[in-house]
Amino acid sequence: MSRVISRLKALLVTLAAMGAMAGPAQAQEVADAIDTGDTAWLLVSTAMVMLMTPGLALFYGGMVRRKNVLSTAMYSFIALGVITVQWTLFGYSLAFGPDIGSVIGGFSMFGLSGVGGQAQGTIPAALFMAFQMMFAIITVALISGAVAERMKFSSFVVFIILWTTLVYDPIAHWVWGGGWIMSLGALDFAGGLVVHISAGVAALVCAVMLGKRHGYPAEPMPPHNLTMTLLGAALLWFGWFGFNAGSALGSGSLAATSFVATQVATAASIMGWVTAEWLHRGKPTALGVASGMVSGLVAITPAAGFVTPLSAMVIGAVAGVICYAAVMAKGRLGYDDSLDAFGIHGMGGAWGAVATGFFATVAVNSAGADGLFYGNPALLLKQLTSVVVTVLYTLVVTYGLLKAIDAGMGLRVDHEDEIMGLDLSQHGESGYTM
Amino acid sequence: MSRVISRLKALLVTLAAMGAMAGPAQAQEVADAIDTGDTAWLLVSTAMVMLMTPGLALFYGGMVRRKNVLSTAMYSFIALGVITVQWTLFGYSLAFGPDIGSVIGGFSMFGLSGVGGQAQGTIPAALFMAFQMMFAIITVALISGAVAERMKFSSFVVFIILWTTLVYDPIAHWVWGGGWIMSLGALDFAGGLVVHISAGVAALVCAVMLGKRHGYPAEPMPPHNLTMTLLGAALLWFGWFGFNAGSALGSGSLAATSFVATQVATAASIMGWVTAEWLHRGKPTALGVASGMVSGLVAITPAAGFVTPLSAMVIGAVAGVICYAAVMAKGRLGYDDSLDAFGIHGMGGAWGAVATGFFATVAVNSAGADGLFYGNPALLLKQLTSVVVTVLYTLVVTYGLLKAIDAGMGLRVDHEDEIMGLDLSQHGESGYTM
Amino acid sequence: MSRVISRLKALLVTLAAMGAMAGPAQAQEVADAIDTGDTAWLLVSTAMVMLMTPGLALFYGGMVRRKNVLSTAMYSFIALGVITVQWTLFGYSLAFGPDIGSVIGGFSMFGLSGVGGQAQGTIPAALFMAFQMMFAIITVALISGAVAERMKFSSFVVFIILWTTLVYDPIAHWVWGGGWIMSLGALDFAGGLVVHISAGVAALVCAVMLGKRHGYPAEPMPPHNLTMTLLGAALLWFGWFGFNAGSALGSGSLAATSFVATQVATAASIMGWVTAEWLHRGKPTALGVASGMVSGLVAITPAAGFVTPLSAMVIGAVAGVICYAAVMAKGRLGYDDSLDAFGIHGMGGAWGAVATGFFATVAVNSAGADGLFYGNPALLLKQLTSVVVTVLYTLVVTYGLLKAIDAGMGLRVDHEDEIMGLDLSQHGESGYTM
Amino acid sequence: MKKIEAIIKPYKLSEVQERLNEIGVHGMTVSEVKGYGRQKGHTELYRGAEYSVDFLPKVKIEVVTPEDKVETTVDAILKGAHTGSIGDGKIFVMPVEETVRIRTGERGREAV
Amino acid sequence: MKKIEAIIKPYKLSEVQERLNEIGVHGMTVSEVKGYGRQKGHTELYRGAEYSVDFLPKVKIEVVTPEDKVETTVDAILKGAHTGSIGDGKIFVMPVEETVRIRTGERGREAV
Amino acid sequence: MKKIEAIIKPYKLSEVQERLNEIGVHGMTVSEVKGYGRQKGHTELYRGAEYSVDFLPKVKIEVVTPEDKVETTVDAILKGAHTGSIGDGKIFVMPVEETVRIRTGERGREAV
Ligand SMILES: Nc1ncnc2c1ncn2[C@@H]1O[C@H](COP(=O)(O)OP(=O)(O)O)[C@@H](O)[C@H]1O
Ligand SMILES: Nc1ncnc2c1ncn2[C@@H]1O[C@H](COP(=O)(O)OP(=O)(O)O)[C@@H](O)[C@H]1O
Ligand SMILES: Nc1ncnc2c1ncn2[C@@H]1O[C@H](COP(=O)(O)OP(=O)(O)O)[C@@H](O)[C@H]1O
Repeated sequence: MSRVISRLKALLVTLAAMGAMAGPAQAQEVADAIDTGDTAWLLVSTAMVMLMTPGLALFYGGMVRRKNVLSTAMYSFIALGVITVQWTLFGYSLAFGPDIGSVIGGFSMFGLSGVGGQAQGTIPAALFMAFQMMFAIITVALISGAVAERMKFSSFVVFIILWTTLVYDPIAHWVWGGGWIMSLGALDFAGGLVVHISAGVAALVCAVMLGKRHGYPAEPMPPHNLTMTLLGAALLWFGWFGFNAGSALGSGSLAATSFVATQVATAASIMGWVTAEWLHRGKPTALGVASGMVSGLVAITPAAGFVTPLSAMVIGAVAGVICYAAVMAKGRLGYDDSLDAFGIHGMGGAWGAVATGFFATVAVNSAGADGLFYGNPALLLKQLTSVVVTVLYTLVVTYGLLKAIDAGMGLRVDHEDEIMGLDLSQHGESGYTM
Repeated sequence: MSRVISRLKALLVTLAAMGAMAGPAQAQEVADAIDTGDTAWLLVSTAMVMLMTPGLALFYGGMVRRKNVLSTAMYSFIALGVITVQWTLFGYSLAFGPDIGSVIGGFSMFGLSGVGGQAQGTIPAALFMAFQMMFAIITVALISGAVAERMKFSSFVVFIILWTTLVYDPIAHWVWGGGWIMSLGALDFAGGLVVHISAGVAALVCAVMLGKRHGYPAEPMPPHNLTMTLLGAALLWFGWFGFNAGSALGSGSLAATSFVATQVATAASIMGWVTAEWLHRGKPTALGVASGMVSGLVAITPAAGFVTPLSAMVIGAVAGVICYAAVMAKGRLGYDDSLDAFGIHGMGGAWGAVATGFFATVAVNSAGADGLFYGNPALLLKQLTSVVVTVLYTLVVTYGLLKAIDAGMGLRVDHEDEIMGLDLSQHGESGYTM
Repeated sequence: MSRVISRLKALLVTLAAMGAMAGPAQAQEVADAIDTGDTAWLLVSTAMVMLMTPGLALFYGGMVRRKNVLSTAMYSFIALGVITVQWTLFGYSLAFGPDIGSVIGGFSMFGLSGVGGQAQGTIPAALFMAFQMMFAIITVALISGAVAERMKFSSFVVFIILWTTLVYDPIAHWVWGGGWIMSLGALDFAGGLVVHISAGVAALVCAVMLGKRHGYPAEPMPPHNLTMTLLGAALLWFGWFGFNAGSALGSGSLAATSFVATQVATAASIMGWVTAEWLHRGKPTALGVASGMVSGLVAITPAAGFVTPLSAMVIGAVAGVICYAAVMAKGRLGYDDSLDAFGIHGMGGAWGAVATGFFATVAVNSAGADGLFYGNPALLLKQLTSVVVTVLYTLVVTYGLLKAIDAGMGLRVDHEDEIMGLDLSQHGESGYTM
Repeated sequence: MKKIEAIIKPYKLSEVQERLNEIGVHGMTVSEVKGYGRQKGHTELYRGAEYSVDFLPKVKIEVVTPEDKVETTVDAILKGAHTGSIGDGKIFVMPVEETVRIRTGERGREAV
Repeated sequence: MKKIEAIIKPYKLSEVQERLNEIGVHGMTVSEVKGYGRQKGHTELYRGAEYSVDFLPKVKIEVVTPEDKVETTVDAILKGAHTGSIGDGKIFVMPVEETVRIRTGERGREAV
Repeated sequence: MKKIEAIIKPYKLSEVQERLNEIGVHGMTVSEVKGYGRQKGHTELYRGAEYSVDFLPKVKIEVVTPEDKVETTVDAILKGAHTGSIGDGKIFVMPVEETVRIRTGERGREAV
């Protein structure tokens, strides 16, 4: 949303400047000059968001069986390679290039042409591009939680290239790049729609279309290394400060309040999840803490820059309970979302997007909007609209893509290879030789 | 200490402004305006200090037996949840709210009321609050090193809520929030008293009151995963730059010199510890490196902003030897401080606080004071006073709290559960399923 | 290189100021004033580069056999202790003290005398010193990849003290401290020569002089924990943003473009390595991803501040293939560089230094130079000269040092100790007690 | 008394356990082992170097049982562990001369 | 010669080792195993899903010993491993036909 | 049929495996064990506290083989595992009364 502002501001300044017959160069100077403090925070934020993807690899890797730990991590690591190249070549241009019909950017910034050290807002354009790149990377990595322990590595690579191009890039454009959701005025501070709902829904489609893991649910498939999962969750939390507070696109009050909202919601969500399972199953668990943590981080993502600390506490606590319930429901619904990418990112993201419609207040961020609890029902409607369209669009395109890839090269490893484990069958390696 | 300055400065400016009949608003503008660079460094520092608590979870988790790895980590992770909520609701207010009798802040900032994006010094007030929050969190997590492998999870949760409220919040107020130690003029740059001595002494009380682990010391209880401990120590070191250099509350010379003191003392302490054990036992160990590291980080904490690099080197080297000796002594004294929280944080913190009285110099920080070696014996006396009172206060209140909790719900898990391991008995999980 | 500029700039300003009879104090003010944003980025960068050494410990530690995991990590961790002390006492002075004959700095800044909070460029002098310190530390840690699983710990400690003093400090002076390579005009943005070529060549000499590990190559020595290696590689990547983008010595356009070049080259190198092994051996591996990652990071190091994103992509992709080939060749050449420190850092660094001669362009950094592809063959010649001299100097001095240490105290552990594993024999510890 | 040792494929353990339960065998000891036999191993790749790994993960089950139950026990294991592909494993039957339950000191048939 | 195999609770290992030392048994081989028997297992919880784990960690001790020392050895193990609660484990005695010390080639009684 | 159990030094495994291959033994089961005997253990140091570790890592090899091949098998293991230093390990030979190949149900000699 802060992006909305800076772009609107730039526009207004330009218009004003033109009206005053001042040269655009001067207007540019007013609107856009690099601030070293803002740039410092965004440099760090970008590095922190990069670190989230390896963090996710560990978070997921610890939850699978030992024989699949590397293959699970590989889904995330290869995303760092593949999506960086895609984004550099044309992805950034599609998402943030000059708008075409409120739907997509063009190819005019192919190969990052024109995306250099010059100021965009108060940070270098190249840095804004890099920050956004890290979001695109982690989004596809999130999906891998649903396909872990059975999807072919080669098919996953093809899938993420296409999915980023056809699903992520357009949605990013709609919400942040000048597309229709931006115009609509729905709020998504750091990617509830763009990152979590899209990844969560794609994960659900993947889980259903791939089918269950061999032996699921009869055979127990406990996490092989929860210390790895805890470490991964901790790195996610750390990186998420860059994700959310970095989305202020500068260093200052908005970054600080987003930071606080992130921290408070995450803690509250840990308490929410753990309390739910303590009451429901009699014991608070370490995996529950890690899961609650991520649920809270997801839910506060769209809201971080618009809500008070106490609202963040409510959003987080509810997120912990909702995501716990969603994960419980999976058993009854019968699909095998191996690591609950839908239950946590899809449901948590949706709750966060809707909650923004309730809790947002211009008292926190004048560039935002008031939500229902502050007397403005319109925002909630916009939020719901944006959620529904994102869900439907993702659903349809992801389904089509998977169908096509399945026809062309198959989605799943051989039965024998699955039993042997994907580490050996796909990568010729063992995670541990103890 | 730097906090002392900025507060004093604000006070002076306000007084001057009032004298000149200028409106307070204008004075405010002079004293308090957000600097993006200072804010950027504090945003990062806050995230880095957050990461220390998971780092501690790994540091501690690697040192226990395999069957207790998750429960040990859980003490730290739950602190992230619980203390964040406590601090948001009333902890911050108690510690940093308007002073009541030099002893405690009030409840006027309940729920962070009034703690928003406005400037406090050169950073947003909300950010200062978040930075301080991370200190409160890690302090209680440090204590868990003494109770690992036997304390009930539920009792630990109750304990840390009460302890933070009755011990941490007051001491933080005394030292940084405008209380009597601040008035006294004792120096504690980043928390030698507030964090390490208080946690270390509380740890000792816990160890004594909980009693020894079953089988200790007859049965060997070697660390189950030293690579995890090394990783945890490394994350602590990384985060500690935020802890110490972030305590400059801005980006600039003081942050830089604190950073250097931190690095030099830590390295020297590694060398101190390792040399001691090499001479004493014939071999330098990896656990020795990790322990020396933490000892040095602890010892330099109160001094970081006041001493030269060469003084830091001496403080660190001595810290390594003192803490090694303290850990050795434990065997003879007969209590079971499972992971040496007292030996390292209590002793290292005390040494650091006293060393500040020797080595501090206004040549490094004009807002500090000269120590004994710079011709001022008064500082040493103040340091000693503050240490003694902190030790006594912590001792008494911690003892009372534990007695009460023991009476109410018990402190220790059942004998059977302890043998089975706390991971299974408290959390229903295994760390590893290899 | 950016260092070259800032120093030249300072010089010019000083000269100009003197010409105009203005006082040096005023000139100082113009050239050197602390910027909080620049300082914030350098504080973080320094912490991030510190974290690379523990990252390397994990990267290397995962690749050795279980019985040597701690000893392998210890080579890196002890470097943090030893080199910090060396650098504080005299290393910084040798490298960055006032130039003596274009060859070395003097001892005038012994014990960091005069290196305090005052501005140097736009950051505190103490911070510049600390940033450089982290480079010296990781350089010797890199070498340990070649000696892992057989070098005596005590001999390693002696070796790194001498090597840093006699090899690293001089080369750092030549390239960044005002020595002859700086005068020559060869470009090395963040340490292709100083860090990677020097460490890589030293590694080769070590590997040859130590001889093969017992059982190599007949006995298989697979990595014992690839998840640890992946985590280590991820921390290296994260820290490398500080390494490369921090080498801009400030926050702004140059930092941003270096950051982008780093990210793009790393991703491209992952793709290069993985594609090469996929075609060559039929499977893409996790260790390949980690290795490609580091290869790309190494290769872009000297070039990061001088090349476009698309050039970075080419440099990275080629680096992945070259380093893969170099590692393959090792088998045929017959030396045992346990963890391919030469294959990756030596070859990757050399490729990066040469590539800078091809791809550099003043369009990206006006303070740099144009390379061959931009019509200037002179730069390539300078790059080649600097590479050849660095290789030869390192080779000769490293050889001499090792000969001397071997004569004095031996380089290798006893045969029995090697079989038992260095963790037990050198450190009296086991990595895991599961 | 006899000891029946079976080397089976790891993922067949729960099936074997069920079969044994069905025939009233409620005690056994299990361990992880590595097997070498006709079933060929696999190749691992580390930085382009190929290692052939001949030893495959197997599970060893040990059941001590009175003579008259040996055949039904062997049959139960056969049914539970059989897949028909190479590497299904072996069953060995060995004499046991004495059995003791540590808790009670009971010996012989009573002890298992 | 006989082989005595004992399945015991892991934390009783050092006590058994001491008892065996006392009666002059200075060689043994130990391994980690999982036991299934009357002692009931536990439940693990992962994201709300309950797994019941029937196999409990046990330690297996193997001592090869001449016939005349079998009874004292069994007694020593009994004393060291006994707690009286379910799951204390079993002792099995089996015939061994030949023993060889690899270092010297010695056979029989000399070898152990 | 006989079962030959050998406790050897871990790094001698591949040599033993080769020797067994040479004499036509193509099946075996291997596990990690801890050995206690004359070979003295080592001391570990954790924060200055010394732990003496008596149990050393060993590898146990199990080969079931017809009676007529017992001697050659024992010899092969002896050659492969011998170093001459303390702790080389032991070989035990035990009777096996029945052997079954799970895949085919074959019994006796055919089964191994
Ligand atoms: N002679 C033997 N002695 C002990 N164990 C054996 C022997 N032969 C095979 N095994 C074990 O049985 C497993 C299966 O044997 P293998 O020859 O691969 O297939 P199959 O069971 O179909 O004959 C091996 O992995 C090994 O653990
Ligand atoms: N028939 C059996 N064969 C082999 N091992 C057995 C058998 N019965 C029990 N065990 C082993 O003995 C252990 C203890 O047995 P259990 O029935 O739980 O208690 P108790 O020893 O008190 O009878 C089991 O965990 C298992 O390892
Ligand atoms: N009586 C025994 N029963 C079972 N295993 C034994 C016995 N004695 C020794 N071992 C095993 O053999 C290994 C080697 O024995 P040790 O006495 O150390 O040396 P050596 O083989 O040279 O006699 C031990 O570590 C242990 O695993």
